[in-house]
Amino acid sequence: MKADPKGVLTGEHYLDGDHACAEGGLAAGCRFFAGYPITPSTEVAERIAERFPMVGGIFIQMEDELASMCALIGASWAGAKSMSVTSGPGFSLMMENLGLAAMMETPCVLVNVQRGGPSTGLPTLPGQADMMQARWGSHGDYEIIAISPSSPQECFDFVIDAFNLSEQWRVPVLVMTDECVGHMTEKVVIPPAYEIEVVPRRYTTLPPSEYLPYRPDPDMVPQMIKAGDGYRIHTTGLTHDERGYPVMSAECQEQLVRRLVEKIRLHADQIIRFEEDEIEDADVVVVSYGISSRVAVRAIALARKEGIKVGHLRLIVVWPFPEKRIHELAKKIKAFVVVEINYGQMVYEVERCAHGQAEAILVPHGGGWVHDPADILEKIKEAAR
Amino acid sequence: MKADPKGVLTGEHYLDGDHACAEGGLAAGCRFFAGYPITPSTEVAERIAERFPMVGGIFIQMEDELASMCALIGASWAGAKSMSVTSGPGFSLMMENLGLAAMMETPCVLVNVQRGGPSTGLPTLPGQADMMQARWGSHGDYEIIAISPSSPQECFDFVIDAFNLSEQWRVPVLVMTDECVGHMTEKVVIPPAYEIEVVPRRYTTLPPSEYLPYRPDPDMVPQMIKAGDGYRIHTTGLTHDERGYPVMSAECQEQLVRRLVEKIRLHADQIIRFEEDEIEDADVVVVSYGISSRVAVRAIALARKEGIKVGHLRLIVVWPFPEKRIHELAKKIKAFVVVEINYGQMVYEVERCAHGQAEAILVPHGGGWVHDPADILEKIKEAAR
Amino acid sequence: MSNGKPSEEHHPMEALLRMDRIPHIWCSTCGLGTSVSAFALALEDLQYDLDKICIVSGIGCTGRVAGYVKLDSFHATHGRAIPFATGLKLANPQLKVVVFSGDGDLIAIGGNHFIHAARRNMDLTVICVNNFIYAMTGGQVAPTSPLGASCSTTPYGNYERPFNIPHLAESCGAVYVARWTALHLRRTAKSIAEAMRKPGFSVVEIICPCSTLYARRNRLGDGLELMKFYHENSIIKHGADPRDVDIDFQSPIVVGKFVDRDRPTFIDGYNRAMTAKLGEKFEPYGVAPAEVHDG
Amino acid sequence: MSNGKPSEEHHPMEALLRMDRIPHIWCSTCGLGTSVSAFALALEDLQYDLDKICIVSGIGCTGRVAGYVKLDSFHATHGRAIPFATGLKLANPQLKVVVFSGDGDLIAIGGNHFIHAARRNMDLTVICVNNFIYAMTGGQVAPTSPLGASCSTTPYGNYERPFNIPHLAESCGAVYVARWTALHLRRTAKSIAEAMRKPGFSVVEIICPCSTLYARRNRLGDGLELMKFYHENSIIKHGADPRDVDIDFQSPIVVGKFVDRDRPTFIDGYNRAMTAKLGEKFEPYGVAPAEVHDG
Amino acid sequence: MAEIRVTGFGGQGIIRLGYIIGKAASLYGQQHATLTQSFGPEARGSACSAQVVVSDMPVLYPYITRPDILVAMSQEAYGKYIDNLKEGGQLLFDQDLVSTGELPKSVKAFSIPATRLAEEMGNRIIANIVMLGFFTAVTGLIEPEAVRKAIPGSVPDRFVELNQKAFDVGYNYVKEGAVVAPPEDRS
Amino acid sequence: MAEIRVTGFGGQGIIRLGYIIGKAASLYGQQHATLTQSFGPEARGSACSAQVVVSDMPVLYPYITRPDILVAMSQEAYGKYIDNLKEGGQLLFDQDLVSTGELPKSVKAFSIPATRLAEEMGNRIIANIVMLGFFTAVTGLIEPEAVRKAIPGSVPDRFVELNQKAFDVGYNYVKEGAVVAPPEDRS
Amino acid sequence: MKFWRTPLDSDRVKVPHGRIHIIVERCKGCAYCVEFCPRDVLEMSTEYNQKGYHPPYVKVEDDCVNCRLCELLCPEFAIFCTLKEEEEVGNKEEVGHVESRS
Amino acid sequence: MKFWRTPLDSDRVKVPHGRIHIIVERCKGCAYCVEFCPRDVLEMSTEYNQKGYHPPYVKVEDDCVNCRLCELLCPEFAIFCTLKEEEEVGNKEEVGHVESRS
Ligand SMILES: Cc1ncc(C[n+]2csc(CCOP(=O)(O)OP(=O)(O)O)c2C)c(N)n1
Ligand SMILES: Cc1ncc(C[n+]2csc(CCOP(=O)(O)OP(=O)(O)O)c2C)c(N)n1
Ligand code: SF4
Ligand code: SF4
Ligand code: SF4
Ligand code: SF4
Ligand code: SF4
Ligand code: SF4
Ligand SMILES: [Mg+2]
Ligand SMILES: [Mg+2]
Repeated sequence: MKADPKGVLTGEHYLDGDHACAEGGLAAGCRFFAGYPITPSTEVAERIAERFPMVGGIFIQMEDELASMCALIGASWAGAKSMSVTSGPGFSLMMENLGLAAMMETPCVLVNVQRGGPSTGLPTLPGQADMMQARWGSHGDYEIIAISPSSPQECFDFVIDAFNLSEQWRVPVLVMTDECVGHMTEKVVIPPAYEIEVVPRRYTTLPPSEYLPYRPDPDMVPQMIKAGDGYRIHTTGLTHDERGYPVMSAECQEQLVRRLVEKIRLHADQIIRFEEDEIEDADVVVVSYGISSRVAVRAIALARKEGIKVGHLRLIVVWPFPEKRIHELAKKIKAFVVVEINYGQMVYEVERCAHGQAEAILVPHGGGWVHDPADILEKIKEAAR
Repeated sequence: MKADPKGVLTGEHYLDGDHACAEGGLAAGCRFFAGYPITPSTEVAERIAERFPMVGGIFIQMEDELASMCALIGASWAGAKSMSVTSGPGFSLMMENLGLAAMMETPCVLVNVQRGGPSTGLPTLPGQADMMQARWGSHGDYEIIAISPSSPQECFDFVIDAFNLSEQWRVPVLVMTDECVGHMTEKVVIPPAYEIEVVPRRYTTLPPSEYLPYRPDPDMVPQMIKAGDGYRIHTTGLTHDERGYPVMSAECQEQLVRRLVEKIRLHADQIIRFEEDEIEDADVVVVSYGISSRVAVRAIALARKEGIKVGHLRLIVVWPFPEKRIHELAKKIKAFVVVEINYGQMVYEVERCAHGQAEAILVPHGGGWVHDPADILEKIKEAAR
Repeated sequence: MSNGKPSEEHHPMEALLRMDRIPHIWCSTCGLGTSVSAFALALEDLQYDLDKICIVSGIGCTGRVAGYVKLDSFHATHGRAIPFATGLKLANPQLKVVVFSGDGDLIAIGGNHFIHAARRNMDLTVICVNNFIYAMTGGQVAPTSPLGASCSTTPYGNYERPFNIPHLAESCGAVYVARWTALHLRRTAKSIAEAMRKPGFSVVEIICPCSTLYARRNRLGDGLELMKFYHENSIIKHGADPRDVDIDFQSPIVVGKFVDRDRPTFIDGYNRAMTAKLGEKFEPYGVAPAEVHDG
Repeated sequence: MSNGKPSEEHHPMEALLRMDRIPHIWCSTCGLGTSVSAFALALEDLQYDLDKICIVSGIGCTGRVAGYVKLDSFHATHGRAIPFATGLKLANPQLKVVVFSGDGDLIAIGGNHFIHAARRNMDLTVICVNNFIYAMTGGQVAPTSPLGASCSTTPYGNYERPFNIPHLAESCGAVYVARWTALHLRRTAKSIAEAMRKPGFSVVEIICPCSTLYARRNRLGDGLELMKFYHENSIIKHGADPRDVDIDFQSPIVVGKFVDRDRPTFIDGYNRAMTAKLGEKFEPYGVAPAEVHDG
Repeated sequence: MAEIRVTGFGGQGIIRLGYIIGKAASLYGQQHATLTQSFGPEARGSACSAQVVVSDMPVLYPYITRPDILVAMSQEAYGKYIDNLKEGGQLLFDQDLVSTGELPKSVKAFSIPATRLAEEMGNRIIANIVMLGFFTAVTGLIEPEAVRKAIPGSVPDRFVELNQKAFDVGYNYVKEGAVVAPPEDRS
Repeated sequence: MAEIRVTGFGGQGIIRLGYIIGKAASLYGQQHATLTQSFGPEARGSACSAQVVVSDMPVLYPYITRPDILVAMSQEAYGKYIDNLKEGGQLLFDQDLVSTGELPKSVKAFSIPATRLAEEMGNRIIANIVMLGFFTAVTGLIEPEAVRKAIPGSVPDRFVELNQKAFDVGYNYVKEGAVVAPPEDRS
Repeated sequence: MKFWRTPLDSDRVKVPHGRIHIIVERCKGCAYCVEFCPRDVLEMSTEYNQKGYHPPYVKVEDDCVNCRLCELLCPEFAIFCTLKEEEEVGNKEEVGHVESRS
Repeated sequence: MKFWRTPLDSDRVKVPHGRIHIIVERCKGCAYCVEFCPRDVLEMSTEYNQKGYHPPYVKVEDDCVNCRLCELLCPEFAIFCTLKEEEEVGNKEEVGHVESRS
């Protein structure tokens, strides 16, 4: 399906990442936005508030992030493509209801413009330390999808992708960007609506009498309805059967939660995206995402100049994690150098998936700024030795 | 230092895990409790509410879990040993302020009686799927300590340990139990107060003029004061220097957050505890914690009967994770079999630390009940092959 | 039914209930089932298209209502029924959205959403079953428990002054506020219908016996006795000042319709403001039949 | 100071401020510094032992107050100053605990804590600086922004009815409620002192110019003009019914002391209830000098 | 080692029954006893079950596989659990609430109108303690004195006396008639 | 490729200055331009800085190491960043707000009383656009027409005209006097 | 999709008579129906249903005026009333009558 | 630990005179002090301080009655007043007087 031209601001713009996220949402058909201000993500909400009245969307600034996340879910069930944006502290507050979205299999998109943490931390400065939280932040087992843009153009593009993944797999999709990208301004090209592919909601074609809200299609994802269409469905955060009814048993739990987990894990290959560069001859592979990938390229260029055979694996979809690819590479190379603005998050995944066949070396950074390429170079050299 | 006899209910009791947690808190000197009811953890709060008036403690049922977690931190800064209890959904709501506790280096204890998740899940039934959340649930980089009891007696003992670790390292300590243990009743022996070792708060001996609230001792932990003692300190969730003052820079972030992380990581050996059984000749090691360890023993006994050389590593302190020990074992054995009531959490750590030198096989369980020992046995056999 | 007899053979509630989930989980003599009947009666009165009515609950014994009612029904997280309902309503203003939940859910953990939705005059009808306790979790004190009430977390009696829900609702901006006991079944139904007809944030409080926990702990007899006690101990005062309708163990429970006033709803306010500012560029929201956002 | 001159050489606020953090981060013509001076004046009046006074802020421009005041001072998370303060107060009832924070912090995200602390009559003094906006994050609409106010998230004007903070406080149970503009400096100070003397939950609202965001967006001139405007546009009505003190762009701002009444505090209530029930077994809490819980 | 399952529905005091058995064994009976429980989301009325493992050795694995003793206080519970009873195991049930139909071979069944007896004593709530007395007498697993000691502290203080009486009613009910179908008659 | 740093304190419109430069280069000047920014927690008054990398190739690494051009609108910012200016780089500064003292060798310095000129135009808020005009004239990096085009949409609509004027004031200010100390005079 | 029954036409049926249907196994014996019936039509049975509750039975059906109060108050949706003229047979599987058991 | 000064003994000092201290570099030029001084003692300078603000200077110090209003209102804690009799010299490092600059 193609995008509704109403929301698509076709043309060339000079936008920061935050504003580009807003435009991505608009282009993807987002018409419901609930949020609560927080630096450095607020500009997304501000642009939405300005643009929505003209495209028939509805923006509401809620009383807090808990309410925002919950409103997204309600709106999605009423048929809207819904989105919110936040940063660290607000992200933490959304965790409970992120779990609800996962449990109810509600499509929605949440952008996290990461800043320095923990706690209030460095509100105006960058960090990439909510990556594991994105995966594990709510209680219980569930899976989400997370995608990490590294430029305003990608903010635009990936928010559309996020909506599409969200509709396709009926999971909340997280756009894990960072203050650097959010506040970096570059040219953003918005194509005409007819060039923007949009995944429609998986509305059921069954009549109410035959429809079961949680009976999965062969791809493990159930079909959806929207409130008001006469299906009279029930949905709950409790463990539920295919009817959506609570069933308090280990059996029902096994059926439901295993599916929630496996619909993503078993289709990881369809979901995962990454970019590789100069991998073929590499002894060392730098793994990075978001702003860090743009810093890493500088270090890689320096290292190549010094004759080190180093390649680059940039994560685009960060969750699910590209286990297989890391394992394959591990067999061929000496070491991974993981560049992220934290004291070790995705590096644990790299280490795990390398299975001891290649080292995983972190270039740590506490946040507040990006790496000095020289520090990355240092580790690349160490890794190549 | 020895426990204050006032709170110690010396004698033999027939208690469930929840009540034993409450008695552990009382014995450890907990005199402030803020909480919000949630199944299956509420009994801890109920017992505290009943017992506190007699021992000079103060109990408050807050309006939600956010408030509870925050009140703990305030109370701790006023000099009280403070504690709360919750389960999955409430745990998620506490994540933001768990980060504040970590950032302010506030000693406090939080018990999570795990139930089936995600979302509202299975309120009355067990799960062990908040384990990764315990480690990663708040935004930004930080470290906590988590400890996992598997019987009412351990609930009592480990809550005391939790308070002690919390005072020693000035971190929030999580007691990660589960509905099975929380609602299992057994004899609990409460020793006399003089036999209970209690770590006192690290109050500074420096005069206010010389005291800096975030200047670390050689063990990386700063000394504390309590409100009202004339030190006129400032503490904040923002990135702060040794004075406790906000400093918005990558340098300050590096100094502070690296220390928060390293005070635990570099002292992991002092903190980590586990129990091993029949490890010497083992080809396969079962890794487990909480209720699952008691289910695992049955499977291990069955396997040993069949002649399989299988040992048991029971995690007591689950975070920090015993990386080194797992790696050592990995070199000697064929495989780990990880028994946990989830679709894979601690198993990722086992896999990571095994460095490909031993397989890590999960025995998954969605929650709602414990494993069938036969399922574990099956995996042990598979692992031994 | 196998024998194809007319539906009069069945309990008339069967059309509104998910019969495959009945019997429900509520205790014997609990007033919740009765409160659901009052809601049904209101719907009977309203004659709205049931397909366009949504019901949202939070977590609690009352929170289970959404699970039994055969409307589009949503069982949100504890305390979050109102923001969930807000999302539903705003994304499709053609829906009638009813929140049916407990005092703890709506007023304790959900208190902030309650006051802000009232302030914004979000077009929702909130049916708050007040049983003076957190029942589902086993009888802990609630912010509605009367002074002195014995609860599992106030074993020596509650010492916190409770909220007066009508007063809280009114002072935050609700346009319609009524209170009844569960036994005032037809009056409750009438109030629910009025509330649902009224655009804006409306609140109907139902004082309801929790027989298993509240009644038993406080030696108030069984559910039947408590049901009767609430009813007999109540006096109807329509238009009473909500400030004066506190509830305690001693004095009578004032019931009636306390507030019925007009204020622009959130969407009204939005449409007015945007139209004034943007004129032609703006197409009023939610006025046309629901836009389908599936693009 | 190097030359050992008497302290009169220094700004007298230096004794109460963390001078190593001055200049503060607030904008030119922001009224926050002035509000801090009013607080200082109140402390001067009270003559309490400053070592026993704690100040807690949430996050926001106002939330930075705790960082500048040289008391035991706590900078909690956004919205959570009140529960943090509750912990401090309950764990050591000898402390005087003041919450100094912004309208967004206290009334938006922190609204639930505000109403519940008022209900419980937690012994805290809340100084709420109302600048009608979320300033720290760049000028988004707040639940206090007047109808029509231009904010970054209401670029076409605010369409949500704002809270009237004194009314909210009063209806939830606060025992002392006053409102002043920042320019009513001595009156503000007097109210703060009265509030701090009063056991229980007391609220002092300070209407304060945010020059950079609110004033500029709404073309209200610079901070000086806005400061004067608020002051000149205000009328003092002690004892005014809090229902009648809504704020909008048009009508005058009613200021004064609105509520001053007595109710048992949380700890009073607790002590009474426990003493009645447990008698000898119970030792009243917080009556003796603070117990030190370091066992 | 003995594995006991006590079942009925919420509100019958099933867990408390199990609790007193375990406490008696564990604190006053020189044995080890682990009580586990399972219950539904309902405050009352849903199937609920308490399991007690009583053993001379510390109990590691706390769950029961095939109980030696099944106490059934509702039809639903009976239906759900009877097949799981061990060969030669004992079944105790409330005869007004459970109709066994034809019993599996080898089950030693003992019945008592516990609820009715309790109602006769003025409060059906103590049916569980009537059953406790009956259990103590029938199984002989724990000394009656140990069980009696375990009652105070396990029920509200003001009901201790009533509960002691209920215990006696159940304990003394044991007579030939209680045994519905001793296996030897069946084989 | 040119690396530009614009600095001052919050409230001076530093970021907007950088934004218009980047936008002009990127949308109207056939170049690639990445703008990054850093600012403190203050709404106003704290040191703030905008960096623009202008290049013929897509900009991968978006940060600057040693800027070719430094625009300084406060003393603090000047002090912080001057040493980092590239050999032979250009310094543009507001002469009322920055006193350079003795300048490092090889710096090409150009000064303008931007704030005062803006105040003379009735609003100090447009000092940044005065500086923009000056920047355009002095550096010659971007066509003045491209820059002029970039102003609408970058400032509130009602101020576009005023800003265009401010641009002209800065652009036309360039005269011999602007060059404080051309390096050739110093070497 | 409407669930309500057509309203009674009270002009034609002067004194309506109701037939009471009790869904015995759904009843939890709360006695609301018995207590609040304005015509004292019902009484609690001494029998237990499978859940162990005493359900009501119809004492004198002739006195029932079909006011539906029992139906509306019953928290278990276990009792309802139909107009005698309109409907006389119940669904034997689901809808029992306690009196026929005792 | 108290921070306040001993209250003025207003009986003895009939017409108090104040000496104004302006901490120029701390000032953000809001003009509150100038605007609200009841005696019109102050005026804004045309100079900039290092932050680029125009601080006030003392026009006629003799008119100052030491009411402290400027001190209390100044949001920057950048101006204060001492009793002339008690204190005449300022701390030159931190406390400048704008008039001496102009
Ligand atoms: C975040 C969270 N905290 C706590 C709970 C546990 N919980 C479930 S229901 C409930 C209270 C319900 O009280 P109320 O809303 O009055 O409903 P009632 O059961 O009395 O009808 C609580 C605390 C939860 N599910 N989620
Ligand atoms: C959980 C969370 N959400 C959002 C924020 C971002 N935030 C910081 S301050 C603030 C608003 C402050 O408004 P107010 O309390 O009125 O203070 P002001 O700045 O106006 O003085 C917000 C939304 C945050 N820090 N934490
Ligand atoms: S516990 Fe109380 S509120 Fe819940 S179902 Fe039982 S009687 Fe009703
Ligand atoms: S943004 Fe507003 S509230 Fe914040 S410091 Fe500036 S003027 Fe004050
Ligand atoms: S319908 Fe009315 S009269 Fe008939 S049994 Fe029911 S309550 Fe009684
Ligand atoms: S009201 Fe319903 S549940 Fe209660 S006794 Fe009557 S039929 Fe049974
Ligand atoms: S002390 Fe009073 S009179 Fe003197 S300058 Fe200040 S405001 Fe004016
Ligand atoms: S009040 Fe203070 S900041 Fe304002 S002009 Fe006067 S001295 Fe400067
Ligand atoms: Mg309730
Ligand atoms: Mg504000």
